[in-house]
Amino acid sequence: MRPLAWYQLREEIEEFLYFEADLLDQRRFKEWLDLLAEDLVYFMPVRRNVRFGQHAERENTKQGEGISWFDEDKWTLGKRVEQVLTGVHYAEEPLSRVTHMVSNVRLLDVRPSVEDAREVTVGSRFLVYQNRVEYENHTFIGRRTDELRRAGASWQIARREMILEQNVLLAKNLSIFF
Amino acid sequence: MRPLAWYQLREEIEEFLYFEADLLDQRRFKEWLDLLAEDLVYFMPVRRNVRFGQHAERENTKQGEGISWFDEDKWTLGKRVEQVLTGVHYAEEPLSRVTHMVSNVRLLDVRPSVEDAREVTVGSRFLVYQNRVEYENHTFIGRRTDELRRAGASWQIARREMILEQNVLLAKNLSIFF
Amino acid sequence: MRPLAWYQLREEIEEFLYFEADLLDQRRFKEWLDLLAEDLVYFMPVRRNVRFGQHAERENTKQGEGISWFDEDKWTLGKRVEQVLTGVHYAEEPLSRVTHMVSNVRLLDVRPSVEDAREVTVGSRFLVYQNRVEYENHTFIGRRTDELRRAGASWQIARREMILEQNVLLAKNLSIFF
Amino acid sequence: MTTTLPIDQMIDLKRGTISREIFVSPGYYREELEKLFTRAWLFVGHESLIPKPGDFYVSRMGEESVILCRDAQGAVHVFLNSCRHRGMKVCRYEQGNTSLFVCPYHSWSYTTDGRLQGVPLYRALYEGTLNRDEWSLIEVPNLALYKGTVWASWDPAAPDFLDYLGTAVDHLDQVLDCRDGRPGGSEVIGVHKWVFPSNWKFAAENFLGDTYHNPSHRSVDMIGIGPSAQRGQKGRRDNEYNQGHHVWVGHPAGHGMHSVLMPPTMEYEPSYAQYPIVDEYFRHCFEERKRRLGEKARLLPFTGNIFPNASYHGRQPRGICVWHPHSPTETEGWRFFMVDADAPAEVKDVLRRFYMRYSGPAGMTEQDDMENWLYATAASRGTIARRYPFNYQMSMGAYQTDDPIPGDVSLQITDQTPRNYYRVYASYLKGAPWDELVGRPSMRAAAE
Amino acid sequence: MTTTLPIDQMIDLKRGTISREIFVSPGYYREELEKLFTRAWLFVGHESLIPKPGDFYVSRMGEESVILCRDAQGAVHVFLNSCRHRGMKVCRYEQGNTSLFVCPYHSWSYTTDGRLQGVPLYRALYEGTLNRDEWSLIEVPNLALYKGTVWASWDPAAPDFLDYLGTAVDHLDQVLDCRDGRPGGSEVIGVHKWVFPSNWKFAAENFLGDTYHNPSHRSVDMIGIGPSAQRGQKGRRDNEYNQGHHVWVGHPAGHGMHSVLMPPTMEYEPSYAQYPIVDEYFRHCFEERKRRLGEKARLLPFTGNIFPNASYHGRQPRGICVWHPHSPTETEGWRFFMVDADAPAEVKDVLRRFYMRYSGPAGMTEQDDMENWLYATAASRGTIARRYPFNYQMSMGAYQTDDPIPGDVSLQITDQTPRNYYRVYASYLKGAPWDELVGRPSMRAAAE
Amino acid sequence: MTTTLPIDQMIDLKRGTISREIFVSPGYYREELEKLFTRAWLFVGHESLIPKPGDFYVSRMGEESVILCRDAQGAVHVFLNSCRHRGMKVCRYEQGNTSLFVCPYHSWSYTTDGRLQGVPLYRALYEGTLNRDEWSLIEVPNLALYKGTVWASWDPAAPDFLDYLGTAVDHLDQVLDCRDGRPGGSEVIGVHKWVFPSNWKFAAENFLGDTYHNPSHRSVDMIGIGPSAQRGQKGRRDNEYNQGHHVWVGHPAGHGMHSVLMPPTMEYEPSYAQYPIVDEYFRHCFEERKRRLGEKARLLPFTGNIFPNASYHGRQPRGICVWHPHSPTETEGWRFFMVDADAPAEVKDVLRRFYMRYSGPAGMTEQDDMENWLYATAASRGTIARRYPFNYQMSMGAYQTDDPIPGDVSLQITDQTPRNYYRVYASYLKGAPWDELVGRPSMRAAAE
Ligand code: FES
Ligand code: FES
Ligand code: FES
Ligand SMILES: [Fe+3]
Ligand SMILES: [Fe+3]
Ligand SMILES: [Fe+3]
Repeated sequence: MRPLAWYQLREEIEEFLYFEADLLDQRRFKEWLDLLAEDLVYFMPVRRNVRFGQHAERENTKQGEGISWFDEDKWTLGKRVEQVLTGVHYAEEPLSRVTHMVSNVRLLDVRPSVEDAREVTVGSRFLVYQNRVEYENHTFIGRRTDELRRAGASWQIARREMILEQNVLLAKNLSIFF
Repeated sequence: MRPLAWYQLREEIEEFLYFEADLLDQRRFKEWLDLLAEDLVYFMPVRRNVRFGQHAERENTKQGEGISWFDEDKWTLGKRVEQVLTGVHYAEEPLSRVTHMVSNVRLLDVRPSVEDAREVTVGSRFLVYQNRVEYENHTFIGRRTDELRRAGASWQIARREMILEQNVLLAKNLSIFF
Repeated sequence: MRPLAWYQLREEIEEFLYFEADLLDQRRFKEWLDLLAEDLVYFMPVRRNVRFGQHAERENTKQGEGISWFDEDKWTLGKRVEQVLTGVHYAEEPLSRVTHMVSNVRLLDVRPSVEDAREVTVGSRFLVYQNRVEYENHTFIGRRTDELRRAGASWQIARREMILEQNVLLAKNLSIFF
Repeated sequence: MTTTLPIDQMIDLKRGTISREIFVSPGYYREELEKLFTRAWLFVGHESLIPKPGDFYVSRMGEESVILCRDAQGAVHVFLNSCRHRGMKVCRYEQGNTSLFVCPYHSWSYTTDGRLQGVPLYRALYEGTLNRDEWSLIEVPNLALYKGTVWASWDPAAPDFLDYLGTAVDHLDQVLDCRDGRPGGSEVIGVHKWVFPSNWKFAAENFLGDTYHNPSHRSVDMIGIGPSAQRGQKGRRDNEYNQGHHVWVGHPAGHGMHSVLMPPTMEYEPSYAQYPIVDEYFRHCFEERKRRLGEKARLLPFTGNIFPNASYHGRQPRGICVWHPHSPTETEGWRFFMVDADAPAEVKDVLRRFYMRYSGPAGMTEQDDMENWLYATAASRGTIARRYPFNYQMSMGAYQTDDPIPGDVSLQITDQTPRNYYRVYASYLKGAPWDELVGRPSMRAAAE
Repeated sequence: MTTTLPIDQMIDLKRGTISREIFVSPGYYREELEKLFTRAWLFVGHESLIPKPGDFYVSRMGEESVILCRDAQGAVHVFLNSCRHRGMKVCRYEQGNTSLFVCPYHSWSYTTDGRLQGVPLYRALYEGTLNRDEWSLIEVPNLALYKGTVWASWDPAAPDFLDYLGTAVDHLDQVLDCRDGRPGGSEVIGVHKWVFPSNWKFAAENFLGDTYHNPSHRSVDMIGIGPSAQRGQKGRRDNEYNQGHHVWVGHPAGHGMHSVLMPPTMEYEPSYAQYPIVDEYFRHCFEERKRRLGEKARLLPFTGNIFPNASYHGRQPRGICVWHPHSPTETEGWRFFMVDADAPAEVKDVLRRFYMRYSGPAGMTEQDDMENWLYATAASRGTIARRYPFNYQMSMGAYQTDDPIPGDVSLQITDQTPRNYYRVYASYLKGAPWDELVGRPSMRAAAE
Repeated sequence: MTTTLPIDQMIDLKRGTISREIFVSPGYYREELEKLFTRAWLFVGHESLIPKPGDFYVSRMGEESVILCRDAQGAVHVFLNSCRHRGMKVCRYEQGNTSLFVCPYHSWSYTTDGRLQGVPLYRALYEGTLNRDEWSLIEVPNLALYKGTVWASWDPAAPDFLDYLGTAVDHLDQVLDCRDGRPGGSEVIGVHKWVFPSNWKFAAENFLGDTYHNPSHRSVDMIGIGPSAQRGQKGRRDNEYNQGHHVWVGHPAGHGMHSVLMPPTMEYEPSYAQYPIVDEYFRHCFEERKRRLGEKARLLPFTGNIFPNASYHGRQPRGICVWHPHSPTETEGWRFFMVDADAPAEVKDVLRRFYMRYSGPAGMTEQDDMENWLYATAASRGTIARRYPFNYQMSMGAYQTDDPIPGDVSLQITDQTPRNYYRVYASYLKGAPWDELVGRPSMRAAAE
């Protein structure tokens, strides 16, 4: 069994991720931006169907190279928020109805120590349900690995990697945040 | 980081919600009713597609006014349970197979204090999977806000608001509990 | 409220289940096998549509009798892993993309005591998302009851019962682990 | 499954059988879309949804989205919700107020009376070719406002709505008029929209007077969910009809309903037992209505269906439900819940709560209807099943015409209303002239 | 994709090619539903599923739900699972026991022998019009019980089931009879139902004797999953057939199978290495069977398909699988797992465990079949793909008729069984008379 | 919804209207698959995806999966991805390197040049019947490699790709050539694949020069997302075209594009404001290109569409997008993102980041396109909607032929490119000869 502090930290981190989900689902996008570190890396690779044994090397596109679904910085995400707020971003007008379910929240690494946790690597699963207008209905499911950084009483997201379990994207748009 | 008591309370509440889900999925409906306060409000609004900027005001129908999906009291829910138990409520005969997944359990408010928590406001996400007969297959996904009230060693649900992320309901019935 | 030790134990167990999910989704199948007790029972019943009142008796097939979806031991699961690793198990070649979401983790029983927990019965919910090649897309949702056994610093799965909420299986294969 | 034999071979009114084909075949479904929904008067909405100039409410006609809106001058219009340029849906909001419908695609904009106003770069790119007047939003040629309700038909040759309603109007009035007998005065307090895998006609028939399916509601009848249930009363509703004679009435144009004819001596039947104020209110309305309508007050509405797909509940609950076709085996239901606009708040509150537990996908009563419609549709799709017609032999011939009230009146539960409905249905699929569709007696004889 | 050219242009038995159209085209699919599944004998179930009077088991025939039930007198019936009134599915339970099938919609009720018994308010509403006898549940005109299995055909003119089976019966017997040679005696210990996106004929063909697809099971063959695998044996099963000659046999009515002809001198082949008791049991059965059947004992079953969609596994595993069509590209598989009813508990336990890891969507062997059927179907849908027929040229002409056993017998892996199958398939789509369908030799010559 | 009236009744080029039917009807969709996608030259991929012998990349043509591969000798091939035996998809990997395509079903294997090599048990089972040479993988009869891009046509009679491109080649070159004017030299740095519920032609038209839909991108224009946005510049991209004249050009074979003709005096327009090194690089390329191409350097590409479904973005962003039909109302988009293979790493990095935020389902600009295509398709499906054609009257007649550059050139935003596109489209659906399809002037007159 782990020390109590570990579990307290996990609870704290989990609550942070739930809080983040609330901001997104309540469309408090600007507040959400405040949770992102200035040097944020926001990455969702494209997945490929490869032969057995080649997965580690070739299944996912790599951050910093070529074309992924998202390989962005905070500025770009800020623009995405700005765009929604124009009220004429038609792909989100009327706004989508979105629920973020976050589960399997696991501390993968804590630095420098549990007692003095300044940076943590967190694994989680996401199910993002998007429903819009009348019949548009999409469920995006996958895995996240976040790098969180202590920021005063709260935390900031320094890196987010989202593994969406699809090859051909089975949706017309990725107009929401993960 | 929050005081340990907060996390313990959250764990206690979370366990209560999981327990509730077990009662429902195991079809122990009468025991489930015992978890509902006499003055229960059970509310699921109808969602509407509105222009940017009008959401706070007009997106959701309001509790206590007009027509929602559910705006009920304990008596009505008791009737719904009674109906299932007649064995001739055909919409649930044969009974649906249902799984309630509850996630993102967050304490939004604790009254009067964490040490002496008598009432808590809890946020969560739900995924309710309903499968019946051979091919009927529905997944209802959304957000819940519950008002829980300390009742001896356990808790009671005094208010439940369920935000289903749909406009036109993409299912033939809402014959199950959320 | 339960003793702190209970919650710590629950956190420990939950983390174990999340860890297991990571092994599966990262396709570390051999490491996953190490989590299974030698006398493992891995059981997924077939569900049937029966008249009201007959569910306890006749809804689910029984472990140890007749035909279920899975009623297996560790040897068979070992074979399933072996098969995937041949690289010519076409139903998993190319490999499926899989996410295991685990939620509603509840300690149902702890033996002999919370302080000295050697065996625990754990309830949970699963959503297993499988996406393969281009358009194959399946979401398996249901309930699990696991018997876990303390094994040194970690745990072993001694029994897993998976209740998939379907009658006619709405998928071509069950080629993944639950 | 796409055979479309002559419709007459599907509907045998002499024998009282109707083929399953018309409930499952894509072929007949297409015919319905092209020959029926493009001609018949369809329910579009209610004026209380668009009280002010510029107000709009997006509705449907058949499979298509339409905009119900009140223009700047206060006139009501119904437009196809599709841009004349390249078809984009010009309004994707459900309801609101606007001065222009601006298309998101290339920004053509239309005024609330449908005129194409804004065409970016018109002078440079279209002058001399594009005649703006020819490219207004597509508007229904026929629109009718009746006691708050809005109806439309795509057929320029359609008769006036009141001619179309014919003698069904007396029954519809009981739904639309105030409970105390004043004409009109209703308001819509909410709308339910949902999709279910069933042919749309199962739903329409249900309201046409299929009182025979009562046993399917045994579960609610056993436990009691009505406005007096907390005082121990069983059943789905109060016994307002106790003293009356039930009548099932079919009308020449295909409308059909189940109403109740109360005796001249009728007395108010205590209702809403657990809400004295509401009981008192309805007692007052009852007496007031008797005074105001006299003989006419004897007619109370139960359920009915205005051809083809506008169904109503008359009292407990009260509202109009439209069954929009999605496919031969899928339907989108829209229920508009109604109360008297000037009813006291407590009355409205008691009613809305009852409506919600009774009606629609979350309604304890109608959930069981949906279940039956689903599996009746599913079990009728098969090759063998389609060889065996449905049975409509109930109360064959057991009706008199225009006695005691207008229409073909049956004093017992009957399939006469659906038989009449499908007689007219067949005429639409045969592209019959309006004389026949609104059922001039001569025509009816011929068709029977 | 809805072209339906004459079926003869799709199937070229001389050249050994068959068009992809019949595996993907909605047009041919519809023809199958209307001309094939309405005539051929179809597997419905097993008597062990309905041992007692009033027992029922809901099964399927083609796309439709049917009720297999044993009436109060103990007679077995198969009914279409749809109410005669307005089509509702009268039984939505999978299995059970009842004295009446009460329709949830309007409560018409039917006895277990199909008679319409209860009609609410009959006297008041139907007397004189509704002839109850004409509105019984729709029953199959032809039903056959054979060694526990239940078969039915919708065609009143269909020949007796045994004539239909013809010389295929000797092979089917080896599946249905006890392992020790006693006739019949099997029981169903469980059923798997699942849907997969493939044309149903890929599945049927697989059992028709497509031994050639062995390499697709390389993964299980490499690791060994048979009853002796824990003793290090590789492959999918024990080597029961080691001493025999494999034969692939096609029958006039379209049935085809892969069986094994053991030498007169045949000896028991040790099996179930890790279960001495089971090994001993099967050794006993083997000897007993030899004694009892003598020469006939030489025939051992591998896999087969009774035309059109009832496939079997004969020994390891043992069961019957029906391929119910959902659409040209979707199929619902139902596998009935079988054992000798009186086998010892330990034997049954070892078998059921082997069956589960071998068969169906969770079976290590058949998962790879499903994968191939799916992508063979998908890759055959395209416009270009449909211009190139499949190849059925394997072992052209390499068979002799009625030697050494009845039927067209090939001593090597062959496409003769599918060629024969599609010859008959074409006759159904041409609406041929039964003489041709059950393949009187003359007829066959003609057709070839 | 499956009517297929003569295509000429759908397309009225004189009046400038086109029926909605061709955007929603299953009938016309089928015609497209059978008469258009089986003849026209289609974009298959890029050589940079398969640099080495044995490299393959699985692509699509129309609805079908094809394998683009480089054989052991280094020659490029395109094969239908379906086994000749029973149709199984022979390659289910997206990309890789192999010496053989081994079918998972029965293990037939094909070499990288398509020959059927391995047939298990050939001698025993097929010798004398199966002629291996006749059962190679189905290969496209026409393949063209042009500056790294790979194109194919299923019609043996198709003209050479360059004849097919005709005068569109000058524009395409600007996409495929190095930024500094050297011919070719591009590489694909990634591919996006996604499905969206819209008719494929909405997407093709968008690139054909539908500059008129600019207002739909107001949100990105307001906030600025271009390569200089962090320096406060608004809009979607840099102003490279400031000094030029925009031209919209239609070509005889149906290709159409929006390009820009820069003045002889053109100067480099500062770009990539926030990336000095990139700005410097492009300044260098600009000057170098001017030097190298001279007069020809004046043509800069904006967007275009090579008939029928290969669209491109020429500079910011730069890539080729193929619109694969799934159904009348569903399309699969594949975008190949391109850069100069020898561009500096920092340049490539800035470009890829811009591409990602601009393009595809995650692109801020194109999300709004997708939204419009979806609802334009949806709102055009209805019975009434299909009675009202789309408007293509913009800039009727406002173009000159082969002046100042080849093709029908319009100096203002125009529907002439789509009008021209649908003229050719109609010819395909009428099964016209290639002379007409590639638009010999005479033919065009006739068709207009
Ligand atoms: S589609 Fe509406 S303006 Fe072009
Ligand atoms: S449908 Fe069965 S009783 Fe009416
Ligand atoms: S389908 Fe490819 S080898 Fe048989
Ligand atoms: Fe009802
Ligand atoms: Fe197999
Ligand atoms: Fe655009």
